[in-house]
Amino acid sequence: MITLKYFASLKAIADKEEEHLDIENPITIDQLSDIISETAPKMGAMIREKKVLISVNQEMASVETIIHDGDEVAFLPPFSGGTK
Amino acid sequence: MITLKYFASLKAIADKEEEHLDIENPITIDQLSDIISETAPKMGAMIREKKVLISVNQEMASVETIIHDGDEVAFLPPFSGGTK
Amino acid sequence: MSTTTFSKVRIQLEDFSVTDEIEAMKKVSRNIGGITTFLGTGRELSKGENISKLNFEHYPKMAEKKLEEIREKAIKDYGIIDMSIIHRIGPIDIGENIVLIVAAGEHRKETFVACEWAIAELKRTTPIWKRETTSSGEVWVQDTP
Amino acid sequence: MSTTTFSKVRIQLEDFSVTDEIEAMKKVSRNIGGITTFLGTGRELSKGENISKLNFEHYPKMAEKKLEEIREKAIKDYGIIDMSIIHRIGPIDIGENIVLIVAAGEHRKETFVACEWAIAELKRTTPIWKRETTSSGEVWVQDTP
Repeated sequence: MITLKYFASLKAIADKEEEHLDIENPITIDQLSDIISETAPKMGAMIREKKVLISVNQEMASVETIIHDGDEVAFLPPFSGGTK
Repeated sequence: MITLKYFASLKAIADKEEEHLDIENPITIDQLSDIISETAPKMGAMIREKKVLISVNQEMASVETIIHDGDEVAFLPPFSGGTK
Repeated sequence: MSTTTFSKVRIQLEDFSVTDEIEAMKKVSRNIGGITTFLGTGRELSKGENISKLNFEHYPKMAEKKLEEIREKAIKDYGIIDMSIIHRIGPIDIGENIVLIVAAGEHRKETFVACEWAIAELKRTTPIWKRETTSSGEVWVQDTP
Repeated sequence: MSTTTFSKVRIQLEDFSVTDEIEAMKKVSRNIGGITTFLGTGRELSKGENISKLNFEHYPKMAEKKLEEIREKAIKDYGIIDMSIIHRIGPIDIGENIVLIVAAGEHRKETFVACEWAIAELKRTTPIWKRETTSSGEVWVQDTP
């Protein structure tokens, strides 16, 4: 099982804050975006179009990152902490 | 009458904090250093050798500055306020 | 002052005291000669719109980890003695404190560089998001750093 | 808080509170988004010698005038909203506050630049002198800025 987390503006787009998925084998982020598209097509498209940052187990991920069972994957809009 | 002020390390060299002098006509800083040398020769030498900063009426002075009756002349060692 | 309250890196709902954070920092070393702090506060105007309220959200654990990485890199790369970083989350009014960076060093130069780097790096790498409430409604701010 | 206590430029015997100075600054404008402060503190070591005590002397009126000039030039040249400058005189222990610069602006960049410029300019132009007490005795510090 993997955990998916959506933050800030992405919560409305995914229509959820968190979800859990069972995966049988390690998957790529591209494959994950296909699964997400089934319930949240706009969110899936944003991932494929690289419009969100992705972290895996709290470290920034790249397109090559492979997701394994037990991982926590988070979708992060551009940060705006601190101040200008 | 003019007022002379000595600050920080210069108080020990001039052996005073403040003194008053009567001057008949405007004088140059060079002429003033001669008068000071009469009672505090080391102080007079430091002024001539430009080892101290001088202010006249709380503004930094140059060698050309002429001192007039009523002026406040201060002798200032290098500043060390603030922190490194 | 418990050590929990004054951990050097914190994300918290409550306000903080700049004086208390500086005094905690001074206890680290008797050789501190300069402390540069940056305090971010809620301002009323953003892109010409009047803001009535701010709200910050973070990714728990990851945000704290990023702040700790910034702190450690600042100490190592800029030769400062220590740094603390505190960011508030939740609702914040105009004029209230949002974020504080405290950089302490022997001399002033390195504390300015480290402090300015840290706030820029926080904005770039730390998963914290801001929602602004204006007369047009609530919006998540997504300005690039 | 009387206006006397919170005049923007002060030379005083008493300690000051960084939090109070920042809060006084925030009252100037609801558009302050960043406040950079520099705090100089008494450090124990100087050129390898242990310092037990510091003592600051100033040229009254001229020192205040120079600080006000620095404040006005910082506001004008760097586009910050306001600045306050406080320097203590008299005896100061290790770890105690010596000098505080508070630079408030809409955004952070200009506040860092103005704050760093102001403390360097203070050291260069303001008639304030430091006496250090070490095991070798008391000496006036005459390091060039």
